[in-house]
Amino acid sequence: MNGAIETVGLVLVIAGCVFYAAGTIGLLRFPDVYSRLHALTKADNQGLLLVCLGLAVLAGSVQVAFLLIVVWSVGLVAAAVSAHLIARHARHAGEPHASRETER
Amino acid sequence: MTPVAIETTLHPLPLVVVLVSLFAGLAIAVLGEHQQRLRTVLNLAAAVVKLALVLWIAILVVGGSVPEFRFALVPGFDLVLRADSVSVLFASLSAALWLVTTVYAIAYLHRSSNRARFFGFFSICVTATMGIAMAGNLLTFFVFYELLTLATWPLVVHTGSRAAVRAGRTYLVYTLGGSALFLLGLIWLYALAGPQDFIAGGSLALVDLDETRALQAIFVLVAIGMGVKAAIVPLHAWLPRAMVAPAPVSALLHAVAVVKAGAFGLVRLVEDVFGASLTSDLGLAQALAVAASITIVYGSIVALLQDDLKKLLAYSTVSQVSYIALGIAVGGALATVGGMVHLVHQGVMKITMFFCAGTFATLLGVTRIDQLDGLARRLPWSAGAFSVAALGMIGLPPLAGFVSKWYLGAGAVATGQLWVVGVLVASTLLNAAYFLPLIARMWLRPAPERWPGGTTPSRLVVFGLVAPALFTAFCTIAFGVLAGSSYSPLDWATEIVRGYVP
Amino acid sequence: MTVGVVVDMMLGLALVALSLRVVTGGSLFRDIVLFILFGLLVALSWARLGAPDLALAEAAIGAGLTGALMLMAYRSIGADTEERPVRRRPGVALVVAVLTGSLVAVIGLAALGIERVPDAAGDAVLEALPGTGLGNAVTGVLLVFRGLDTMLEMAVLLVALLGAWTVLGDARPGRVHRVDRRTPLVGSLLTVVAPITLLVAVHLLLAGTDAPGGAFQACAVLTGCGVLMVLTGTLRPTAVAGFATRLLVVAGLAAFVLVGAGAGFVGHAPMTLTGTWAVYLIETAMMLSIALTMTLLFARARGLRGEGS
Amino acid sequence: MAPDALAVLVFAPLVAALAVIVAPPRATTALALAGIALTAPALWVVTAAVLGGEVVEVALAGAAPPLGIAWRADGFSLTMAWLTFVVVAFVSLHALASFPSTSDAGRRFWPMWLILVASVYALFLSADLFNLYVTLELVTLTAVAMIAIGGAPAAMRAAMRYLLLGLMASLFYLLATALLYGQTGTLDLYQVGERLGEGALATTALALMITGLLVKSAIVPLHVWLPAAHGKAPGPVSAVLSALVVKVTLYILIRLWFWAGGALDDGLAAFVLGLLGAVAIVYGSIAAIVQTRLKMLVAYSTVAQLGYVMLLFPLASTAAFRAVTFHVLAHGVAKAAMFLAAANLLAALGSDRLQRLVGADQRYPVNVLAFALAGVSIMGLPPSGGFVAKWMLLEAAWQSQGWGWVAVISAGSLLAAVYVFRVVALAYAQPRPASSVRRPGTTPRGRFGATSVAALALAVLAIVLGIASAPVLSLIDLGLPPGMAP
Amino acid sequence: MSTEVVYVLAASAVFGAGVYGLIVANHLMRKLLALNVMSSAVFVTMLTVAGTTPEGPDPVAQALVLTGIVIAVAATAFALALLVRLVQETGLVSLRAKDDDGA
Repeated sequence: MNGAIETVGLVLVIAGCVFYAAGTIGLLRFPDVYSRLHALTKADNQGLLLVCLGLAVLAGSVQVAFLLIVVWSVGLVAAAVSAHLIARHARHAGEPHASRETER
Repeated sequence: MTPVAIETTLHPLPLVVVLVSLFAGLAIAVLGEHQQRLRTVLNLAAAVVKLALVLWIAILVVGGSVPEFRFALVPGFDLVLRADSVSVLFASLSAALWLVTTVYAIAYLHRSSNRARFFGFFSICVTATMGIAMAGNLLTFFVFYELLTLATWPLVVHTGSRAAVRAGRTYLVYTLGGSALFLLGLIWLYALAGPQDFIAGGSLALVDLDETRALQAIFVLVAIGMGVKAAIVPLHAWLPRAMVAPAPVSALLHAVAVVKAGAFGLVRLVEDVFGASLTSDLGLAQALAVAASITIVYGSIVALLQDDLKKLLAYSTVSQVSYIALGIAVGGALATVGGMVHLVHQGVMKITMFFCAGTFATLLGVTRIDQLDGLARRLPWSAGAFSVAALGMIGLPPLAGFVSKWYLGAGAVATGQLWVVGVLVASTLLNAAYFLPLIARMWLRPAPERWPGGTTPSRLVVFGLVAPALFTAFCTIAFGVLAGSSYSPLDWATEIVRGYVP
Repeated sequence: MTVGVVVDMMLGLALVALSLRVVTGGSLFRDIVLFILFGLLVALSWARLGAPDLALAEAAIGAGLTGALMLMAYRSIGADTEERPVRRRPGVALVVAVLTGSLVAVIGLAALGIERVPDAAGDAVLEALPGTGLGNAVTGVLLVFRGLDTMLEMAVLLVALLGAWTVLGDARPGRVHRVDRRTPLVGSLLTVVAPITLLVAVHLLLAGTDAPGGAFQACAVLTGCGVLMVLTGTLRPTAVAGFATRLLVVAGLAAFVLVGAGAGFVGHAPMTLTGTWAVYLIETAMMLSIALTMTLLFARARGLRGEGS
Repeated sequence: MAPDALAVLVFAPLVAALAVIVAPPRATTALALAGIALTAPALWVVTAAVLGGEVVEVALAGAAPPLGIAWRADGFSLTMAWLTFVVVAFVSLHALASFPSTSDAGRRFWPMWLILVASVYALFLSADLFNLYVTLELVTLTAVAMIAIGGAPAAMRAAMRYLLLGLMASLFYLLATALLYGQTGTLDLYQVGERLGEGALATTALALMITGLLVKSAIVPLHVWLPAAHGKAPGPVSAVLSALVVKVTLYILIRLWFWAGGALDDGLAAFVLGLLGAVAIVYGSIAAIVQTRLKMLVAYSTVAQLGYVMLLFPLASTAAFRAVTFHVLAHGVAKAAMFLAAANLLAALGSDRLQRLVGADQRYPVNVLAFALAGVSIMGLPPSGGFVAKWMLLEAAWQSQGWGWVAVISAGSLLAAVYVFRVVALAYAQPRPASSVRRPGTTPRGRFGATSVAALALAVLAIVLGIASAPVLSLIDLGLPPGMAP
Repeated sequence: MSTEVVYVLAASAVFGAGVYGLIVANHLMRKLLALNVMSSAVFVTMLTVAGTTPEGPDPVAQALVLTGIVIAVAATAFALALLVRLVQETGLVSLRAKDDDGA
């Protein structure tokens, strides 16, 4: 039983790490601000969720699980607001869209 | 004879006599430039009070007591103010001449600027001199010696002209350099022998030291410190340059305070610290005698070459003050008496000449020797005073200078140092060679149509300029004629020397 | 070599690499951001070293607040003042740096090898802690055993603020580049976050007596809220330090002085905290003072004004 | 009674600072003066107790070291505390006029001034390595902020340089504190001394700490920040920087070396420190001589005078300790007077270029006199505090046969004479007619304004110290390092 | 190799880097960054060399570091304020330029 729960937890954490890695690669490789933000926020939020879930499973305590949910939701809010502001600022500053340029 | 520590009595008088002029000086500085009348009153009152206090001390000393005041300056090292007979000799000289010089200075500077500062430092200068006179050990001596440097510097640069500032710089280079060596010698001495008070016959004789080299080095260090102010060749160069200062300052420097303090210090060093016999045993007396002789001759020769009156007087001082050093260096009762008494005699004679030189410059604009022609017709009293002092310097009997030279010569003969007599003769001839022409010009040549310049101040001012010179010229005569009476400078010096030389 | 040590090594290498980059890099802006990252990694190191109190403080103050201040200052001096490259011949500096670095390494390592002194201050604290009624040893040291340090530390903060006010001169408060609050996200963020931070701050403050946390951590959270409100324009910097501002700024130090000096009057040694009330009084006052001071320093202002007024 | 008085020393100025911040400006003067004045009776009580043979000590919060921090007053710390009081009292008098409490500058000045006073007292009472760090930071930050008070770019640059070097030095100090704590498990300086033992480890840690302290004390060649910082600061700030702020680190250095520095007990380190001092004396004096601005000249003079303190380490005798402590005292008083006088002249003449001083004595005799009197002490000429210090130092050097030190001390005072008299000579010189025209922007103050009185009073005190040295020295004797007998 | 050893080594390297940066950097803000990096290194050293008690790292060292962090940020904040004003007044971000000699 214990072993099974642990396995589940570990799998979740590792999965989360994969999402993180994907997000980071996206951050490094994508051509413009907007798509980078896209990769970062979406993938990282997913990654954070999975890591939190995995840790909650591993911890086996309701209180810790609750706290981890709080961590995730705060992270979510922060990511959403900052991504929004960065994108907004970029648009006002006239940051170019890579895709449109390639289309031309 | 083994010197013995002196019985002293605790007494505030030595401190008070020092502080009188200090407070006067501070008060004058605080009063400011415009309180002229009050300043004059304060100046004269302080001078009179000081003279009275010195007389009081003299009476105590004659009565056989040695008033003393001491407190710890640095723990283990006392500041000692003590009035023994040597102190009284010097103190009474400077107290009396201060009064005279104050009168003269008030008249001389009646229209100058910065008088509050001048008279303030003038008083502090006398404070320092009094402290030097009353110093009961070498540390105390050093403290007041430095104070003297500090207080005279503003007087030297008083006019604020370029030349004055330059002269002030030269003065500082010499005096501060000398005092740095003095301080080292002092530290060394105390490290070797512990703190010591002055003792007639030499405080070092009380401790048994087998440190010939060290003692010689200490003596040289301290003597250089003294020698700077005493203007012993080759440490004399500041003195002629300091002639840019106002005449009363020159009078003070040459006759009362600075040069005299240096010479007095040599007396203390030889007689009260090392003792005549130790000084002589260490071979230092001979060295000092040679240095003094060279100075005497050199000063006279250079004086001969001057055409500026004050410069001539300055080099004459270089020469004359070394008589004092010569006297104590030759040793023996007679020569020492000669040296000691010259301390006073040179003072009154030289101050007379400076007073007169200042008067000549103020009233007639005469500063050079070739302008002196016929001056006696215009200013007979001043010219007379000047001539008396000059003749005294030459050593014409029965004037004061003769007494000094006589004792010096007799002392040299008594101790078998005949070459000293040669020095005295040479010096006398040279003195005559540069002073007699001045006298001849003043009295024998016709007066010029117009005098080079000068002002015509009020009669009171003229009186203030002339009277001091007449008084000191009178002293020149009196000290010579009355040398044999009791309480004359000679008598006093003889008393002192009884303590020094058995 | 355990997994933990491997993590430590990676962390250590990252710290070194980041620090090198921060001190020599070419783009100041990027290096400030990297410095914040550096601070976060230091916070992780604290956690690895078993010091959660420090991890919290480092993350919030060392990385967050310092970084925010740096970025703010960077904005004010303008990007056009980008530096010239570093000095051309850094040879001497390199030698000095390597020397000091290895010196620290040698002494540090040697110090690690030293047997722990039996009555080291740390052990004495653990022994004396029950007598204070506090459960958190760090809080015990800060408030009780070494209260003087903390009091003077409050004075340092106060001086930093007074100093900043001084160099500000008559200049108007720094123009804060405000975020537009009309966007839906920012507005709701404020309404949600502000109360939460307050709650968290109070929690940290109260928890600090027995568990990790305390006035410093609480104030950091509160400062974060203050910075947010300044950035969004909810609070506006003013050029005048009003009475309330001045009172609040000195409150922390004043509480300490009151209690510390007051102890002398009632027969205790100075700096003795005579009851739990004193602990709470001091901690609350400190939290408010530090938070306000930091927010003011961030805004380079003498005072703050609500948006409406 | 006496232990409580220790608390008054720190708390009185601190409370006054807080009150000044909160209260309206018109109350500032009264509050500030009260805060400073209250420390006098407290100092008196503590001094009486110490002279009675007590070591006044209080464990704060009842937690004695190593658990907590103790305040402790012996003759050494009390001597420094008295210096603090005297300098602060007179400089405050000056500041009342130069930083009126209702002006902008005054409102900024007074709270920091009071905090500085409190932290300096706290520093002298403390022997806890970390607490010393905190007080040092406090002192540095207040000092830097007060340098910048005027707002002149030059002052701000100086402040910035001072701040950067000061923070770096603090970090060196803190690092060493960390290492020492790791080794000894205590932060109390005396306990560190007992437990540290010898060995390369201890030596290196102490060397790090000393390096930091030397930077903050501006010992050549680590002095680069000082001249501009002291020279460009407002008058009262310069005065207190030179008189006190550089001395606090030297105080810590001496405490560390003689009370906890067993590990440093080899001649080489001491010799190196002494050598730095010698270089400082010569270099600082020469640099002062070639300055063209009055305040910079005075600042370089500080660089030189700090060198004398370093001679304590190679000489390491009772006589040297007394001499150096007395020197710190005498220099503090004299230098404060000098800076105040210089500041007054600057304010009156509109510039402190030396050439502008020509003829200054006729218009500002009190300030020139104050400068000259303070100069007497700086030169070490009698009768002055500086002379007593020089005398004792020379004696100590002579006893230990350190002829080199003797030469440096003597040369130092001669060089000092050069720069002091250079200034006074200019002030006494007669202006040439062309330059005697009064330039605009010069507003001569009254001869006896508060600013002049403060300068003159300190200068007179510097002289009086030379005559009344005995009581001071008996206090110093009650704070001799272990192993030194009076 | 223990955790402590790793952190002591890392901290010494970081300290060295900070010293280097402080000396060579021109930009005042980078000097401040270097100082902050140095102080972090000092804090890590402080905690690690202080050793551990049964209940975790030495509480006194923790308290000292906490105090140190706050002091560091206070000093940095003040330094930044000074820096900003200096740049406003002179337009220079370094101290290298020749000292102007204004009265």
